[in-house]
Amino acid sequence: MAETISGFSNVGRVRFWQKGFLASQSAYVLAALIVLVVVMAFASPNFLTPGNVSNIVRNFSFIAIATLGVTLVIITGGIDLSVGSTMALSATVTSLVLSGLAGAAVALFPGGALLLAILAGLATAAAVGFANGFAVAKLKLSPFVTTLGTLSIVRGLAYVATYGRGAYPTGPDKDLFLALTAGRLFDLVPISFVYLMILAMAMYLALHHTAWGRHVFAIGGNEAAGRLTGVPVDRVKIVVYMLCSLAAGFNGIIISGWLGSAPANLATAYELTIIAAAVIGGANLAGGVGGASGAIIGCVLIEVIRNGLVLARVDPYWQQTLVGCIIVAAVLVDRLRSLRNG
Amino acid sequence: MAETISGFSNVGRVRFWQKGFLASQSAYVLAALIVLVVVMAFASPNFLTPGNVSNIVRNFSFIAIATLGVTLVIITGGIDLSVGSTMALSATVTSLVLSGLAGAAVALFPGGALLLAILAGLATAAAVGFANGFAVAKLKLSPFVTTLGTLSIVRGLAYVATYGRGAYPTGPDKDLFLALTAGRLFDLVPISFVYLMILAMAMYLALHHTAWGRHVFAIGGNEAAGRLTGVPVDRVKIVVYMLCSLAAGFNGIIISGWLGSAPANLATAYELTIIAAAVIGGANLAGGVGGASGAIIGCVLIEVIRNGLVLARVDPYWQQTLVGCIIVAAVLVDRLRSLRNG
Amino acid sequence: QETYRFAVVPKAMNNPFFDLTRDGCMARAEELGNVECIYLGPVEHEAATQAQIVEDLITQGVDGLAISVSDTAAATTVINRAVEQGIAVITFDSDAADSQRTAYVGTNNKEFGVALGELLLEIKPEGGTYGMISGGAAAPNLAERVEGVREALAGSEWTEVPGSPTFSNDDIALAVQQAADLKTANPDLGAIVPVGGWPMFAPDGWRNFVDGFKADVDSKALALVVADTLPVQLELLSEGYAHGLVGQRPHEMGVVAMDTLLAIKNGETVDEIIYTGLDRVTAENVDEFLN
Amino acid sequence: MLEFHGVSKDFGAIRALHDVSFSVQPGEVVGLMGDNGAGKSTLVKIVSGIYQPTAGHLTFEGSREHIDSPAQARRLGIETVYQDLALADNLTAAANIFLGRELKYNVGPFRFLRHNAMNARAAELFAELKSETRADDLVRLMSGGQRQAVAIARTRLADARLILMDEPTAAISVRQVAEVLSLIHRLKDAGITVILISHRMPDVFAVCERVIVMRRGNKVADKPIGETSPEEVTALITGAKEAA
Amino acid sequence: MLEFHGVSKDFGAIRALHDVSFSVQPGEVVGLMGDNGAGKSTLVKIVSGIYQPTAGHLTFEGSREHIDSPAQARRLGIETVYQDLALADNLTAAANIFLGRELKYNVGPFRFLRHNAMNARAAELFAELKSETRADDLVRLMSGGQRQAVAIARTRLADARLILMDEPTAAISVRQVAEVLSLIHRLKDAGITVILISHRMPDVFAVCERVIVMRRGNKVADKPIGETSPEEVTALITGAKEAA
Ligand SMILES: Nc1ncnc2c1ncn2[C@@H]1O[C@H](COP(=O)(O)OP(=O)(O)OP(=O)(O)O)[C@@H](O)[C@H]1O
Ligand SMILES: Nc1ncnc2c1ncn2[C@@H]1O[C@H](COP(=O)(O)OP(=O)(O)OP(=O)(O)O)[C@@H](O)[C@H]1O
Ligand SMILES: [Mg+2]
Ligand SMILES: [Mg+2]
Repeated sequence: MAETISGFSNVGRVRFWQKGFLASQSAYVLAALIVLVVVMAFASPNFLTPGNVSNIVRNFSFIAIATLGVTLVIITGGIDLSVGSTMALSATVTSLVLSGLAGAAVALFPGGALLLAILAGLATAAAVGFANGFAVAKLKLSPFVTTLGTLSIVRGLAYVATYGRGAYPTGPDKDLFLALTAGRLFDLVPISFVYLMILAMAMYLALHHTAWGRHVFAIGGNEAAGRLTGVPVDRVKIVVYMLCSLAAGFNGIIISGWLGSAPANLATAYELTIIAAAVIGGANLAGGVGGASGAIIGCVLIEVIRNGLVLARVDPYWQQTLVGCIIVAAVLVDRLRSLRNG
Repeated sequence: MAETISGFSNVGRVRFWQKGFLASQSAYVLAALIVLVVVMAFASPNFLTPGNVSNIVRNFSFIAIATLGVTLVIITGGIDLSVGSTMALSATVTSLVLSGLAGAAVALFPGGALLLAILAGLATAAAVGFANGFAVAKLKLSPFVTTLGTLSIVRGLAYVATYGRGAYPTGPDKDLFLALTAGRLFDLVPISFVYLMILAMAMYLALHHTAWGRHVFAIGGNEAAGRLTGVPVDRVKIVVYMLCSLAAGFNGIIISGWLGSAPANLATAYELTIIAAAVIGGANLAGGVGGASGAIIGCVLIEVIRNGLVLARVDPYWQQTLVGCIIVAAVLVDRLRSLRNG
Repeated sequence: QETYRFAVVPKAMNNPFFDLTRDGCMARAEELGNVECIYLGPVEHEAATQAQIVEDLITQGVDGLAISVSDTAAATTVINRAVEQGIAVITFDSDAADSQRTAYVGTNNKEFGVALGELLLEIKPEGGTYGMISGGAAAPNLAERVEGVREALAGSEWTEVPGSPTFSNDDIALAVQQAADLKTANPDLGAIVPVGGWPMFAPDGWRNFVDGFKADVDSKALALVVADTLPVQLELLSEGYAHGLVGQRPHEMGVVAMDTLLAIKNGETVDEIIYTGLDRVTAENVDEFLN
Repeated sequence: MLEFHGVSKDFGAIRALHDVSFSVQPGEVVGLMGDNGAGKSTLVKIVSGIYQPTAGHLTFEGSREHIDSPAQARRLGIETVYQDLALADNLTAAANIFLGRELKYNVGPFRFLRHNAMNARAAELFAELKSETRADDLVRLMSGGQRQAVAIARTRLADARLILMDEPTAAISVRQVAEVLSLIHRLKDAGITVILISHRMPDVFAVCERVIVMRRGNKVADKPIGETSPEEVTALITGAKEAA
Repeated sequence: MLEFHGVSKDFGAIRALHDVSFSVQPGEVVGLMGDNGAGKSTLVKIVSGIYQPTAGHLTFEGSREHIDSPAQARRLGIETVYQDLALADNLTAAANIFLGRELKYNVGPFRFLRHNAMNARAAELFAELKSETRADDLVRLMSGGQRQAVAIARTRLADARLILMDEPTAAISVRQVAEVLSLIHRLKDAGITVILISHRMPDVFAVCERVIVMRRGNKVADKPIGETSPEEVTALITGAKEAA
């Protein structure tokens, strides 16, 4: 073996496809996604129109931000089923506060009411995340049951807060709110996509270039080892659950801005789609594996399937069946990787 | 230490509360359940009336059989999200076949059409389970994504089969069907409860007194070790997923018999409740832990909460919130165990 | 003659009620010949998914949309967007009055509720306590029905029990269980008024429940007044398992929706509000409806 | 009875085994030594069917075998004590020992476990190994040495023709080490072939007839024990001496 | 500097430690021996804050301490090499070594990892231990001995006053054993106290000044190395001799 490195005679050079992104599940799912896009483009002439592409981009940004958060939780070996409910509650609180401040004179500067409203929505989300994180990290409850409990609790609170009716944003800051959530940058790029990119970048940096990110991975790989070697396990976990809820809450606020409404049943049952997106993108529910790019690829894949089937005018009763098949097929592609890398 | 056993001077006698059922999560959740029943009995005088008790028994039997199946899957370290859909598809197939055979003369003996219909329903369930098991065991796909896929596929098929309408069991065997699903033994015990008890007993025996059960636990504890020591891992897993689907299918057929209808949206989103029941009853999603008695206790707890809140005439908007709180509280009780057993 | 593609977007495809609308719309499209009916909506009741599907349909370039609104404010946003694209938009079954939709085809839900209340008063004027069963807590049309029932019964001898309405989330098994729970929680309950047909969509579950109090039901000590008039329900009524039904006409909604959209496309003016009317069914007239 | 013919194994860029050939005679006890990461466990895992060689092949009892699963290896009569022990933590010691070969009795068409018989037999095996291990304790709660005793006890039940032991004495205490060595002697007397991997020079020299030394994936020596010395083997392991 | 006062630890019916008292002086190297399951690892875990004693207490540097978490133990300057190694399998060797004490640089308010510096330092540590372990390999893919090298390398970074080593040489090869023993000598010279658990009699006699022998949870001997012999210690471990 001529090409050895670092003085180990039994170690060759790593081929480019054996390392980094190209060796990850995300890369293989990305390949599957590209195939799917090509197929869809042939199946429906409307698929690659600018209007539709921008719809797709906006739609996946809606769940992708929450998926980033859930991916963090999954990397620590946990799960968060309460994201859908948190989206609804944050959106509700934001709308209620925005409407409530419409008459009041608290808004010291233009947009002040909006700022307060969004902060209130995010604070609610943070509180939910703290509760989840505290129960999982300190009380050592099972994340599945805990967050299933909060799923129910938080959804209930969204109903209670509006007496089942939901809320909708009103007031002088409403236009600003719509611009910040449903607007487009340079009249082209949906602003939610811009947020997504910024957050994904931040997540990438945090996971791979900070000690905190190391700790997140270490907890997922071997929580006991993390604890023994001085990783502040409980603190990291609580922060992770809070970030997850914040992402969900932020996502909920954006959706409600786009809808112009925060119905109490917003995002019902989204948790399974979001977790599926994370897992399709390479996060491993056993912990220790996952990343921002994978989360986004997973979301794009799911949205392309949904949108493509509608555009291809597949019988709606068959659509659900096909969505399931394609999801399984997408992860099946990842088996290729294991076969190749032995 | 006077009381040592088996020649080890550093081993005392195990206290009765430190072993077997009393040291398990199930026992502590059972204690929580009893407390809850007492509270509910005070909160509503109608709670312990024979009519209500028999309602509760029937209602939890509806999900408990599926929970037994899911518990098996969870013990192997897997998860099955497709149970709700499988319940619907099995029920639909049974109803369709029963109605389809109403005119035909295939029924060689009284009840023959019913037998065929139920077999068709169960065969459908078994096929779903086989698909899940094959994907998980042989293709090594993640159980979460696989069964999320089948959740969607199977539900889609239930819609396709009836064009969204659902099916109604009809035909000469309908009365027999009703008696076998919604009837009461000695006019008192709901027959679904009898099935549940028989199946739970069989599951207990299989898990704790057969080699197969050992293998199920071993796979959950350390799949690689099982494989290395000659456990037929793939076969056991496929059988487990098939049993889970069969249990769900059987459960679906019973529900549809009781309802007199097999709507295509039957049991939508039941999967989370069922998994929660299994986890509350002590099954561990990481694998290797769980049992029949726990599964039943979990189901009873969830049904008692639901029923109790309605009887206590709690504001329906708050009910959902309270259900979540009580679920979390119930698992919190289990922490007591860890504290006591060090 | 031009051909048109009209889409009917239900609140949820898993609700048998909308199957009838679909059948009506398909049948009418066939009769008309130059119209195609596309039936597509979210599988479960959820506002954002519905909005996304409407957007997809806009992209697909449909000529007309009939939407059963899942959330008023949310739908208003997308409806206005569709109208801007030059698509003819109407609502059916559930309305978004502030949007730029051209017309609403369907039931007046408030009236629907009032009709349920009035039917109960008719069947059992002496009053008592009653409990309602609703579907999703977020559905505005159901909330209107609940209000309607309360309005009709206000000032009468009827009082609502606490814990009413229960929300079944369109789960028919749960709806029957809730009927039983209501009766158990309030042993002297005088009436159960589901504002949708859910518990009776489980015919044997409902029979099973009623059989426990058959004497009370026969003597009208427990009155059963239920919304919707699907065939199963009519059968149950004729067997004595309910006292009165108030039904909407989902099939007609589908038919009228197609006609209205076609009229708009042809440049005709249409009424803004088109009520498809209500059917009141009791033991006396059930046979007409059964045929 | 076992022959390696030019076997190589690559893991991505890492060449864990490089063109390894050797043969083992029936009833022989062969020691396999080498530095950490030399490829010893990889070699064991190829024989026991966990890994497939990237190149080369092996023959077992004269016929060329494709051992593609641990189950297949067991069918051929190959039993392994793995370095990472391969125990199901949530089961008792007895359950682990009998995993895959449980004792049963028949009740009509059903076959139920003989719990007591298995516990008793397991306790016997531990007594034989002089190990302080209780048969009905969960493996999860056991000390490192007790776990290793469980893994070793497994091999006593097998009806094997070749036993591979990957560092069986790493975690166990002085007195059980002697028992394991005497166990190997007894296996040899019964005509069973044993391949012993160990970092403990005295152990290897006490029981083995031949020693194979690996270095960075290559076989660097294969000598009868009488013709070598601990010093030479150490030099071969560290690379101070290139080959012998 | 470390004193045990009548410490007992029960796990349900199992009495893993029974009324154990001893003290360790600063800069001393103490060997802890005993049969499998004797309670050695339990003792270590009490010092490093994983378990709380059921009875008794301990003092560290003269003051009575309640060590209720591993983090607390680290704050006191207690560093441990655990028998089960405590490594995060999904991280590289370098990441594991620096876990909880990563090297960083500042960019404005943010602190980013110095990947290269950590890899380089880790490679240095492995070279020092003469271990064939690559700093940027995932621990999951490593051989048993390489994993142990990672666990040992961790201690080199700590600024500890007491180092507990639970069978640090179990899986490593001959030449690294010598390195670990010389590492212990160097630690001692630097005034650091070491408690070494091992089943290898020669190692204990080579580096320890005193040996404590445990049997079934009891301390049965505590002797300067010069006043005892391997034979006596073996007899104490097996129970052939009751106490000394
Ligand atoms: N699954 C795997 N993927 C990648 N590399 C691996 C894998 N298994 C082992 N290796 C590498 O192969 C080499 C040989 O490992 P092996 O476990 O055979 O060593 P060993 O001789 O048993 O060492 P030890 O004495 O420490 O047990 C090591 O460098 C290891 O990192
Ligand atoms: N968490 C636990 N729960 C129950 N029993 C335990 C637990 N941890 C250890 N034990 C038991 O306590 C006893 C002492 O275990 P310990 O790990 O301290 O032994 P050890 O002296 O380190 O043995 P070895 O030399 O094999 O490592 C053993 O019988 C073991 O089974
Ligand atoms: Mg090895
Ligand atoms: Mg130990």
